[in-house]
Amino acid sequence: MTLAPQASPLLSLTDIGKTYVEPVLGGVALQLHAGQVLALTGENGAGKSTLSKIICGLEPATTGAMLLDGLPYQPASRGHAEQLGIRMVMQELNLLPTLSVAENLYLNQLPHRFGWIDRARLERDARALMAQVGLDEIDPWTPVGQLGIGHQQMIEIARNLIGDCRLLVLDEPTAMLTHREVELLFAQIARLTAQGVAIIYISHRLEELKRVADRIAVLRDGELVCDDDIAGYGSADLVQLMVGRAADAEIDLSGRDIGGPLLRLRGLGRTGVVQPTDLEVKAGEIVGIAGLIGSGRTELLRLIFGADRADSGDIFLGHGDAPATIDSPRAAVAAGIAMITEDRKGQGLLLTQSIAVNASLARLDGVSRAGWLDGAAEAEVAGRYIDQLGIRSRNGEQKVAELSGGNQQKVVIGRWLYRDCAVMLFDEPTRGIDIGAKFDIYNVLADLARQGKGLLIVSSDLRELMLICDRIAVMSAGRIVDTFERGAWSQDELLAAAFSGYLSPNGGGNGSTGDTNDNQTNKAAPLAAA
Amino acid sequence: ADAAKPKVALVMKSLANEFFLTMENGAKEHQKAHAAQYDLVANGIKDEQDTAAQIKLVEQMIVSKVNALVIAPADSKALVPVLKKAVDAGILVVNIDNKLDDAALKEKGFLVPFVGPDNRKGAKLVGDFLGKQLKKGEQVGIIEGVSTTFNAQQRTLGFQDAMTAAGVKVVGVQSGQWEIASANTVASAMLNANPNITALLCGNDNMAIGAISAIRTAGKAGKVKVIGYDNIQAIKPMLKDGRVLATVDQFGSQQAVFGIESLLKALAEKKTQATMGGVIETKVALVTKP
Amino acid sequence: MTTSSFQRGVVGGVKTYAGLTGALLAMCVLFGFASDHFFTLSTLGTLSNDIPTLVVMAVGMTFVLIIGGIDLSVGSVMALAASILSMAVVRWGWPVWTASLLGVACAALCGAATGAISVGWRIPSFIVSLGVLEIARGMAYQVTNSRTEYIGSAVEAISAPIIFGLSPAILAALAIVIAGQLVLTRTVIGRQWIAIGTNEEAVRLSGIAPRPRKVLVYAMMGLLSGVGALFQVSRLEAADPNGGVGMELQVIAAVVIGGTSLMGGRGSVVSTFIGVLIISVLEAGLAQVGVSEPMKRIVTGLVIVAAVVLDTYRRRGERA
Amino acid sequence: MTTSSFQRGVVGGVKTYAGLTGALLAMCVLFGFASDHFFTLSTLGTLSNDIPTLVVMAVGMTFVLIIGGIDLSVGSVMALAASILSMAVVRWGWPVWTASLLGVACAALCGAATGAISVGWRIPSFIVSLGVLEIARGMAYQVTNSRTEYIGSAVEAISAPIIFGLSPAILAALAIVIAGQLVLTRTVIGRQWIAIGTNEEAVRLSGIAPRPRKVLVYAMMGLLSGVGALFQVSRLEAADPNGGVGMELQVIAAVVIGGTSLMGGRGSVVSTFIGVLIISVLEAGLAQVGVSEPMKRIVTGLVIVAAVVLDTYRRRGERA
Ligand SMILES: Nc1ncnc2c1ncn2[C@@H]1O[C@H](COP(=O)(O)OP(=O)(O)OP(=O)(O)O)[C@@H](O)[C@H]1O
Ligand SMILES: Nc1ncnc2c1ncn2[C@@H]1O[C@H](COP(=O)(O)OP(=O)(O)OP(=O)(O)O)[C@@H](O)[C@H]1O
Ligand SMILES: O[C@@H]1[C@H](O)[C@H](O)CO[C@H]1O
Ligand SMILES: [Mg+2]
Ligand SMILES: [Mg+2]
Repeated sequence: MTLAPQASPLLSLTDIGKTYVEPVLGGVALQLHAGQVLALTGENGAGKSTLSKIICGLEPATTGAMLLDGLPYQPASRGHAEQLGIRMVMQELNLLPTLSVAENLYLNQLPHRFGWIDRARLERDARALMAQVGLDEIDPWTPVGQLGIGHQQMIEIARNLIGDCRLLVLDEPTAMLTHREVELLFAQIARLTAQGVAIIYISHRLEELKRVADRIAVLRDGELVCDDDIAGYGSADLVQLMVGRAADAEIDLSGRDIGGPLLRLRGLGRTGVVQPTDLEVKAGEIVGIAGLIGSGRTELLRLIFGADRADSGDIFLGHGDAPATIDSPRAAVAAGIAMITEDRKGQGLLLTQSIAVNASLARLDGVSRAGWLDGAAEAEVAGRYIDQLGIRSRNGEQKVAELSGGNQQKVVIGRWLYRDCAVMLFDEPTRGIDIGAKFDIYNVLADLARQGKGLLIVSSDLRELMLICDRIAVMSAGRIVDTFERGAWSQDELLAAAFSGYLSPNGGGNGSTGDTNDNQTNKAAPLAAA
Repeated sequence: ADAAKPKVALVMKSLANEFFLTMENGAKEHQKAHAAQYDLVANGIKDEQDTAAQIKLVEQMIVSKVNALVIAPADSKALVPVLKKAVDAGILVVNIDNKLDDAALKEKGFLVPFVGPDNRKGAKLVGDFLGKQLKKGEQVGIIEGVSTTFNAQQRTLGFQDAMTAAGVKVVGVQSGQWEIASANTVASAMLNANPNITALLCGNDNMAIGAISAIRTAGKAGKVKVIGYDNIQAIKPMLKDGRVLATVDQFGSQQAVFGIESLLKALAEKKTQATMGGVIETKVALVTKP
Repeated sequence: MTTSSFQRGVVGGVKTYAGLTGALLAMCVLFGFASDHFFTLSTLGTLSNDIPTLVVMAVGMTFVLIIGGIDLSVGSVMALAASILSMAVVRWGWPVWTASLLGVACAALCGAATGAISVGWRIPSFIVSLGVLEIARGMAYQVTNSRTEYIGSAVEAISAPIIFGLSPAILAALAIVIAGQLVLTRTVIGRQWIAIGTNEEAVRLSGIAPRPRKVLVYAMMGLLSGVGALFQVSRLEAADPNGGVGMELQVIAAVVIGGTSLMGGRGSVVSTFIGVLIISVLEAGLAQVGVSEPMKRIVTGLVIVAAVVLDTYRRRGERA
Repeated sequence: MTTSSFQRGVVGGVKTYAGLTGALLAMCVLFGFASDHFFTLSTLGTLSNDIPTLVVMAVGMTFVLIIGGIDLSVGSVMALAASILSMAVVRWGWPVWTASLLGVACAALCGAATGAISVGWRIPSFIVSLGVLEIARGMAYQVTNSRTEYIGSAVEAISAPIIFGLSPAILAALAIVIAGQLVLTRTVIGRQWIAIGTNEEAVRLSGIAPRPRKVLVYAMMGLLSGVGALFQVSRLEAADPNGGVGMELQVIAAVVIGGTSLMGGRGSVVSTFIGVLIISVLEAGLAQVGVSEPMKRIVTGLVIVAAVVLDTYRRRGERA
């Protein structure tokens, strides 16, 4: 794409700063032209989301000024910004689970005649929009809460593609998306820029940035350290800019003894969601699960963890021949199984509580004596994981709601590192985590394996799985369709397997019919055959 | 305030009930007319049943160092201990409207004079008047006040006495909670369940109003007679057009005044609680015309 | 496609109401056995005369609960509106219809005040409406001088049967139920209310201002309490400043029995109506059977819990 | 680290309570001017004799609200416990202490039942406890045959001053406040309750079973209602089956005035205690001044709202 430097900028920022308790953003100056894609990256907590929120009217800036089309721009609310054509896909989901997909998409502009909702038009518009982003197989009247979180992310994106848009901010839109959706999103971005829409694209997947963006901006500790043409920047350069030093991009997977089996699944399944599945995780092993959105990866982990009831099959722990009864998360944890959920906001964190409270939640007896909490021990635990995982925060007393998305994710991981279980199930463990910290976490995972734990990792980022796993099982339409050993896989083969369930005539049990699940609210309800 | 002037406290039940309001007004007028002789603090609770709140009121009066106390107790027994405290604090106490329980007074070892009407007698009075207009074997229903109160119980007994005497059958006693709307619901149901009912005997006038509208809804206007108790303002038009046959006036405004006067007298004569004397029965009167 | 999803809606509807209607029918059958006179036209007439006030107030409460609020002041506000109305008629000699307008307007104002204070200062509506409960009750006493005010036949017409034994009051109440259900399910503002109750922050973030929309709901609640007062006054031909004491719990119970969530975001006006019927039939039936006061209370409690348990099973079944 | 965070805690504490304490003091000063006898030891003594029941029940309710529940049955359960206790003493001639145990145990059972039904069937605690409200009240009538049961001086001792004019009841109530605050802030179970109120699903997925822990809170609420009943009986020297009607709202008001969130996850027992004081001082002061009933209601309503508004401002200020 060619730039038009002589044209006046669409949006220009001067000296934008923001202070909460401490300054988090300072002296940011930026210019953005119509039709341009600006990639914005930086470490967790560098201030990317804060900057986006200021631009989109969600937070007022403490200092500085903005110009839109050369005129002073001071959005009072998100509604105000949207009227001026400035929109944003936020990092966290903000959907209404009980409302339908169509209603969520058009929430702030429901088509109506004299206040009466025009349902036919709503459905028509929703279908058209959903087709654009590859959600055509979903019924627009499905309550959003019944969809997997990946689909929800796509809906969150789609609702911001509606209407007049001049500047679109995408805050980590792909953290939960698999290959297929990412491609669809990129197609939409191309369509928009062709129409002259400017885009700010925030992501920690550096390889994506180069594909979509014209320019690159890097924030470090709230300051802009780079604002340049993206050509000529490699991943290593970006990392260097982000952290101020060359980060180590090495993972040391050595020194592990693969031991006996820790976890074995025999025909574990749940009608309509996960077909009977066999799987084994040995001590010291890192097993990945790949698959498309809605392929049942999350649901499989939930079955193992007892968060949902399986209606077929058994789980064996260790060498035992007797199946373990895991009918609740409590039983799972007691049996030495941990699960890091993909939905940190809904199912992981106590947002209004401190880091210390969140970190110790799964193992309160470690920070208490005879039922009495030991404040010092709690503080020590919080401090330990703040250091180990690099959680950017004032101290362990800071509320989790005040942390950046990536740092919140680290808190959830910290909780389970502290719980110290033999088998650990990770669902999208590096969701929203910056590239530097990702490698830290990979090394933590390797460490865990070295200690003889068995890890089962679901990720939508294939490269990540290929980097750290010994074995990758690929799920498609609720079934493990293939398993690849390290060295015997290629990205293309993995992708082909992920799609396979949806292509074969008798393959799919779910995903296409909009099965009524109820991921958020109805964990224990038994499911009849779909 | 004049140090020599005694302070009299009047503690009543629900001031949202016209009956007690009349009582309060009577007392206030009396005080105005005798402003040189005493000061008055009047208090009531929010509903008829909040015994605990009434006890707190008495305690506050003890704290406020009143010289004498007139009480219409929300509960005949539960108020006794706190009244004993008042007496021990040197306050003279007189009981009106609802009589304190003799056994409880005896257990606590003190006396409280009662100034008030005999509710059973009043109910019998109006019941007899109705009885004369009913034939033997006819069916009637009783709508009772809050069932746990002494005067509600007494009035029901009085009604029953009168009906037995008239040879009339009481087919149901249900509580209308002293209120229009509850009485309305209960009366409607009674009329549906016992289509032969020819009269409803209500423990107070509010409930009579509720009963009358139930009768109208049931399409029985004019066919079912109603009696009430209290002679409140709102009942007058109904007495006039005959929808209410009769009610009882228990002279609420006078009850408090009698209580106050007997206290002033005792204070003047420097009597003690023990030497104050027993029951002074106040009158009840049948009212058949507004 | 629209048809099919519409059909789904209808079938869903029947299913939705099956649990509650079942409970209601079961109760009727029981009372039918226990009392000879239960299945009579006059029981029906009495019932239809009894419920309009509760119905309209429960409709209002459904919306309040849906947006995640609560309004404890409704009983007092009703009493206040009734008091003002009757004062205007009796003391100032106003015609009934202007007096009614005044009463309803005052009630709407009370509701709006509850809403504005709670929304404006972000104070739980529970506590604000508890305050308004006290204030409105005090004002009702003040206005009537704590006396029951007799109005007489001037207002009678609203509760007098006009067609098939039904009064204008019950017909109006039914119309309000239908209108309420349509507003809730078919209009933009209805959707927005549900959305606000589900996740207010998300609504705000999508550029819709939740606060005026919330205040509107409380104002509507007040208005409907005023309408309820009008029905009540016309039924009793009198205004009792003590009327409606404790009514808030009865109203909320009806709504919650109808399946509306106290946590907001979910509810149905039609179910609320069934909830009102359950409560009213129970009350009428128990009084007809003439059980003792203690037993009345015990049975009422058991039925409330049982109805909701039954409904829960129905919902579980549906999901499976 | 511990010291500093403890100091932070203390300073935070003073700040936390500043808004409410301010409201309380302001009220005291006003009443001091309006009544000659307000600032006397006997006012204090009377107050301390008045509040134990409300205090212990409000402590229980604080926990119920923190886990995101509500219990409307507390007033009835208290009446039931009081009735049973007095029956045991008067009719069956039991010694006071075993009778008390029986009463408290029955109350705890009622609470546990509310909890078990609501948690087990996932029915809103609002509706379950409303049912239990009716049932317990009916049972209280049944047990006492709807008559107030006079016990006499056998139970008096619990409310008689023993030291500095304070009775065992108020001392016990204060001990329960302190214990409650410690349990809430310093123990594992307290932490888990707060967590459950904040995000129950997150707690479940952390391997902690929320449901038994929730039932425990309701059982505790019942138990404390039983203790409240004991205090009440000893003060009245009688058990009134009508006692505690409408008390649920008073208890919840005290807790919410104290800043505990109705949405769960946030609360403080000490603040609840201040909330109780605000309500009780208001009641006592108004009685001493002897204002008219309508004005009493209006003032009470205004103070409830004002106290919470004030507290909100304080909290805003703290944030900014
Ligand atoms: N409400 C708040 N109060 C206090 N601090 C806050 C608040 N919101 C954000 N912060 C702080 O501001 C800093 C910047 O956060 P921001 O969310 O902008 O980071 P980010 O660059 O988007 O990070 P990530 O990649 O993890 O999403 C963080 O240190 C965060 O803790
Ligand atoms: N309880 C349930 N009942 C019915 N269907 C369900 C249930 N839970 C999940 N599903 C459906 O099963 C499919 C698998 O969902 P799951 O969340 O496991 O997928 P995933 O591969 O992890 O994808 P995502 O990225 O969306 O999390 C989805 O179509 C989802 O809608
Ligand atoms: O005597 C009075 C009245 O009759 C009233 O209606 C209710 O309370 C009683 O105590
Ligand atoms: Mg961010
Ligand atoms: Mg998933």
